[in-house]
Amino acid sequence: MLDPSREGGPEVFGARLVHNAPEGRARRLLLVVEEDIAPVPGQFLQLGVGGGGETYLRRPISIADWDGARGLLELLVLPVGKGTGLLASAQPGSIIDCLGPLGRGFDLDAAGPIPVLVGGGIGAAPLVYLARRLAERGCPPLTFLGASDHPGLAGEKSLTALSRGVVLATEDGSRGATGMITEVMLRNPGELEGATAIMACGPRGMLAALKGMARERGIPAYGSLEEHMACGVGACLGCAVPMSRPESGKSYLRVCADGPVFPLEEVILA
Amino acid sequence: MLDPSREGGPEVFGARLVHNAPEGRARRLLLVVEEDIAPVPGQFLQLGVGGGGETYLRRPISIADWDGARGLLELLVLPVGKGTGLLASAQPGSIIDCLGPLGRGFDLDAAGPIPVLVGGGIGAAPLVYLARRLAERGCPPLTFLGASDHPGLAGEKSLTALSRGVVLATEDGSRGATGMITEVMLRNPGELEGATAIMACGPRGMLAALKGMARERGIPAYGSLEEHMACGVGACLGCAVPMSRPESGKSYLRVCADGPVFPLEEVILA
Amino acid sequence: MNENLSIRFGSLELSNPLVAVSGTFGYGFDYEPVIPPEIFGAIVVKGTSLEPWPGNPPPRIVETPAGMLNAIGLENPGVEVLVEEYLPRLAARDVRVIVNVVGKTVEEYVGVARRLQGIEGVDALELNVSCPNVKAGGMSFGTSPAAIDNLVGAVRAATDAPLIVKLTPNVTDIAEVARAAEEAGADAISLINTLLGMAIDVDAGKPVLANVVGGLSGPAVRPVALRCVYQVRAATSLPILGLGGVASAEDVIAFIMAGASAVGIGTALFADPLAPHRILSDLAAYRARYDEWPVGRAHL
Amino acid sequence: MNENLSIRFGSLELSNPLVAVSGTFGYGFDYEPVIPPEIFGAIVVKGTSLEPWPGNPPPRIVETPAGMLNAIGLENPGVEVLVEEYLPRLAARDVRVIVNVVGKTVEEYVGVARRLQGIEGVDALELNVSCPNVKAGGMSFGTSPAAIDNLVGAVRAATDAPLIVKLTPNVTDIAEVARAAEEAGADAISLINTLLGMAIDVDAGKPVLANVVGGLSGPAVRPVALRCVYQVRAATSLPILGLGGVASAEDVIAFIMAGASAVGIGTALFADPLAPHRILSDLAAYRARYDEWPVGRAHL
Ligand SMILES: Cc1cc2nc3c(=O)[nH]c(=O)nc-3n(C[C@H](O)[C@H](O)[C@H](O)COP(=O)(O)OP(=O)(O)OC[C@H]3O[C@@H](n4cnc5c(N)ncnc54)[C@H](O)[C@@H]3O)c2cc1C
Ligand SMILES: Cc1cc2nc3c(=O)[nH]c(=O)nc-3n(C[C@H](O)[C@H](O)[C@H](O)COP(=O)(O)OP(=O)(O)OC[C@H]3O[C@@H](n4cnc5c(N)ncnc54)[C@H](O)[C@@H]3O)c2cc1C
Ligand SMILES: Cc1cc2nc3c(=O)[nH]c(=O)nc-3n(C[C@H](O)[C@H](O)[C@H](O)COP(=O)(O)O)c2cc1C
Ligand SMILES: Cc1cc2nc3c(=O)[nH]c(=O)nc-3n(C[C@H](O)[C@H](O)[C@H](O)COP(=O)(O)O)c2cc1C
Ligand code: FES
Ligand code: FES
Repeated sequence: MLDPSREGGPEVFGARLVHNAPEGRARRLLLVVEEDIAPVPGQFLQLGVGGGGETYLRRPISIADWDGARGLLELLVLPVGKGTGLLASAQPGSIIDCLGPLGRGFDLDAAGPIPVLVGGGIGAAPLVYLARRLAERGCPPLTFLGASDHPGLAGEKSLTALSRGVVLATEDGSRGATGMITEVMLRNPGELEGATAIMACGPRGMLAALKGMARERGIPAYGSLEEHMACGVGACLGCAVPMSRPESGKSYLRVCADGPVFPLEEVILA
Repeated sequence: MLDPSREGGPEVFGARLVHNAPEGRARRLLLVVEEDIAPVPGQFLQLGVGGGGETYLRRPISIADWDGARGLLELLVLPVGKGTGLLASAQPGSIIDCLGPLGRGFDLDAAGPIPVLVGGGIGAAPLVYLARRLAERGCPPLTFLGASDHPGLAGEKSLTALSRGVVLATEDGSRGATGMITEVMLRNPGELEGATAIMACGPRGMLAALKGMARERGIPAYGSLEEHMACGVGACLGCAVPMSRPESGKSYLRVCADGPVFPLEEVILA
Repeated sequence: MNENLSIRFGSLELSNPLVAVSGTFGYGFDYEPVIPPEIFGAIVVKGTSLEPWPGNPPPRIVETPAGMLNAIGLENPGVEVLVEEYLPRLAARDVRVIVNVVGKTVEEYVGVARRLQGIEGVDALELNVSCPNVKAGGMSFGTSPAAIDNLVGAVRAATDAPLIVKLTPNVTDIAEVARAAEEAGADAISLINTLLGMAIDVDAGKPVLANVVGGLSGPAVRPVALRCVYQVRAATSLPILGLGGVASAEDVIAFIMAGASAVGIGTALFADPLAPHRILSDLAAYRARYDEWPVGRAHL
Repeated sequence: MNENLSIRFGSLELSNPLVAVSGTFGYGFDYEPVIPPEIFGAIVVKGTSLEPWPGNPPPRIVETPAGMLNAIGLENPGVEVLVEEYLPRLAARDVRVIVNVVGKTVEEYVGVARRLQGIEGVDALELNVSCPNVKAGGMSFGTSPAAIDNLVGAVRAATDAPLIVKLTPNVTDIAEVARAAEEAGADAISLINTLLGMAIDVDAGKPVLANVVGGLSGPAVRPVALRCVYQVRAATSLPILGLGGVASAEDVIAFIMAGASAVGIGTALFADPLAPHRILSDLAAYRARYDEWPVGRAHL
């Protein structure tokens, strides 16, 4: 199995914002990158958001899409606080301070011929690039996208273009089926027929439900986790997630360096 | 004697930057103010410079000029550090967060018919508005302006227009007479003939020399002082200057509220 | 003023939890008309000694990341001027007044408390125990439980006013000091005073402050202040005036949840004189979330 | 590497004064290629205990104004893994390595020191005395001069390596603790460790950190760190590794002027991984101003 992280390690680079448009409640940012960062789907960047003392640490943001030929980076950013607020309101022309690509992404080899992608809310971000790479390999995914409401859905358009099929759900029914995306999946078990792997990003509750579904079907499930981060590179041990099977005094994995994508069986999602 | 501070006290207001151009090493900023702030010459503003935690406190900046009819405020800002650097690079259109006008300015009634203004470097800033108000009263000043070199001179053009005469000096001789402005004044004692008051702003050493000159001639001398400030309104006692004649346990005056303009005889300038 | 923001701080009913802290709001009038003193639940006036204190030579302040250092040296005109000049002006206004009391000996603290005994408009005394204890060789009163016990006991006997003891965070065990204050008869605890710090002017090759060291305040110290409030809440049953780096309504709620029933604001006034207005309007929205102020909720 | 930046830190000659501090730079490799360990005068590896420690449950970190809180809980794989896995990799690199040592009893500290005795590539030990002293009921070793004396004496007897004692600022009198370390045989003092703080999630109504309290670091604490270095420099004659909030070459010079002969950087690496590069290039310009490093100049 290939190590799903980038060879050569991360770099620090400035990316020039060229486009900033709404995508539901989130913002879709397009940036021009001079360096050939060659990310793996699921990897992320640590962005310096300025703001001086009030946003001292960097913010982890997934690589939503990457066009290596044109050096175009896409991010989907949901403004939930000071840092993402600053990012979401950045003006085209400004330079975004990036560290990355970081972490271990999705293992494309483990996806199999019929991969199923599941995104919850802004969690859809890394799935766009993942779907693109899977499609390039001739295995376009079946994609399930959920959110609380229509403006909470992200990446719908790109994922529709890149997937063999897309199922949408919102909790308030304002778009697609009504309910949580995992409920909708359970209501239509036939949809998962033949699936070779589940690859997901979204709230912990969603990932926990998928872990159960995958276990029942005996297929592997991978999820991208979130945790507060300081370094983003594995040095500070700040982003711990408990291991399902602790070994010789080691009880935690690092979301930034051992993940953010984990086989869900290896982590406790409580 | 009128209290040379504004009736009604300071306000918090946003001023819209409309023009930012070099003036030697300094920047000349023009701002549009909606409020009728009606400042007294020598008063200053406490400007919030953003920059988050790295420039937490406001920065004291003199009101260089004020056009009440058009609501136009002029500032002369020398970028010496983080805060003035941010101000000096502010883009037209941005809103500057102002608290003011603050402090006790120059007492116009004490200027007499032949006031002499002396400015050292960026210290010329408050003299522009002072000269304007004196000229309006029919007593245009005789103005002495000094700096280390030509790019260090500020306000020369405005002061030339508003004064009955201007004497320039630079330490390196790149503009006007060669030497410190107070040396030039001492070399030409006739120039001060008939002067009714000295009103000055600049380095402490310059003010100390002027204090001596004024004492010899028996005329009053007023100087605007600088000190690190937190509140700018008199509440924190951070901006102390030692009194020449301490009284009953009181040894310091507050630059922000008792000044920034003081009769030089009242303060120790060491 | 929104009635719904009222809160009980020991024996005092405050119109809202926000308090202007000592040394940052003068005697209440300097920020007018931008900040009228009435908008606060209470104001604490500058540290007041028996005789006038001149304070330290300048520079007295320096900016630091998300905060500042001050070494004012407790400049104040003495209790007599406070009583003659400032308290009457404050008595004419609708605002609760707490007097911050300083001294270099127990006798000086007691002298100030005596002079203020029965004076109209003094709602409480706040003992600032961060002053150097000259009799004990300069360590501050606030660093030793025994010195606290001695000082608070003596002042307690000299006044009927509610007695708040303001603790310094520059100690190994703040809970122990708070317990000593409680046992000696304090009615409330206020914390934190500033953290001891310094800054160096690298061009001059010497400390920036004439006094060499100074007190750190502002948002930078907020995590330390919250921790102190949390620890003292767990160690005593006294009401707490929590402060240190407060700059938003969210911060006020955080201090309340840590255990404060009144919350001070100081350095943030310098950065943003409109902060109190913003905080009070934001607080109303928070208040509506709870049946009662969530004092100490973070301990559950 | 600029030869002119070299400095003597006790018995160690460092290629430059900048040191990556414990817990922020892993075992030296995580930031590659952005920060190769060689650029530092020395690196201090993560706190190492006799047996593996699991660390605390998440959340372990939270951002604060100009800084952060951490409650990692000293997660580490134990000294055996350090010796087998990390030290050999580091020995292959041209970098000075200091091992930060932790323990809950004196015996545990001694055990780590013994295991490292004579191991190639260990240039010094740094005793982290902020760990809870389980035998003394949980207060940290670093808060009592007697406990320091006892601990340092025991470790001193177990190792030939230069012994640095890293002090906590959460004490009433840091000079007293530093003197105790000096008398017990320490070769150098390192300070500061983090300030005890906390943050509250007001929406959840509970502390953000699973561990409730955490250690404050970053620029916010710099004034406190400088003050501690200044005080300890005046109180002992030991060389000092100064740290806490360092983010620029100017900060490095400030710590040197306060009395440090090596200067650590930690949290600022997270905010700006290029900080070490910038600092080292700016430092060269500062260095040219002086005949020798201006260690302690601010005391003149
Ligand atoms: C690997 C990874 C990838 C991510 N990808 C995306 C993405 O593509 N788009 C997107 O909009 N968001 C993404 N997030 C979440 C995003 O990092 C947080 O929403 C953001 O850090 C919040 O910062 P703030 O300043 O806006 O909020 P605040 O609440 O003000 O942040 C305060 C502190 O908490 C941290 N924090 C708060 N929420 C989170 C969180 N969910 N995860 C990690 N740290 C948090 C912040 O980083 C900061 O240190 C990702 C998170 C991780 C860990
Ligand atoms: C009443 C008054 C009027 C002034 N008018 C002008 C003016 O019209 N134009 C102009 O360019 N400058 C003026 N100054 C000086 C200006 O305030 C300082 O240059 C500025 O504060 C420096 O901030 P900084 O962030 O750029 O520098 P830094 O050195 O990074 O500032 C660090 C801290 O020191 C303080 N500080 C540094 N230098 C001074 C100083 N000279 N006076 C007061 N505080 C200082 C800053 O306010 C800040 O708190 C005036 C000062 C005073 C007191
Ligand atoms: C300029 C200044 C002066 C102060 N003077 C006093 C004082 O006289 N008495 C006192 O108890 N505390 C004094 N303090 C400490 C504050 O009351 C408060 O404890 C500290 O600043 C922390 O709160 P903050 O971060 O909100 O400012 C002073 C603080 C500052 C900044
Ligand atoms: C995430 C993190 C982990 C740390 N781990 C340790 C440790 O294992 N041992 C130790 O002595 N100090 C540890 N520290 C404290 C730092 O070494 C340093 O003393 C402190 O962070 C102040 O420096 P800074 O402001 O430059 O980060 C840690 C700090 C952080 C932020
Ligand atoms: S954020 Fe530092 S180890 Fe993950
Ligand atoms: S700056 Fe606060 S009193 Fe002058």
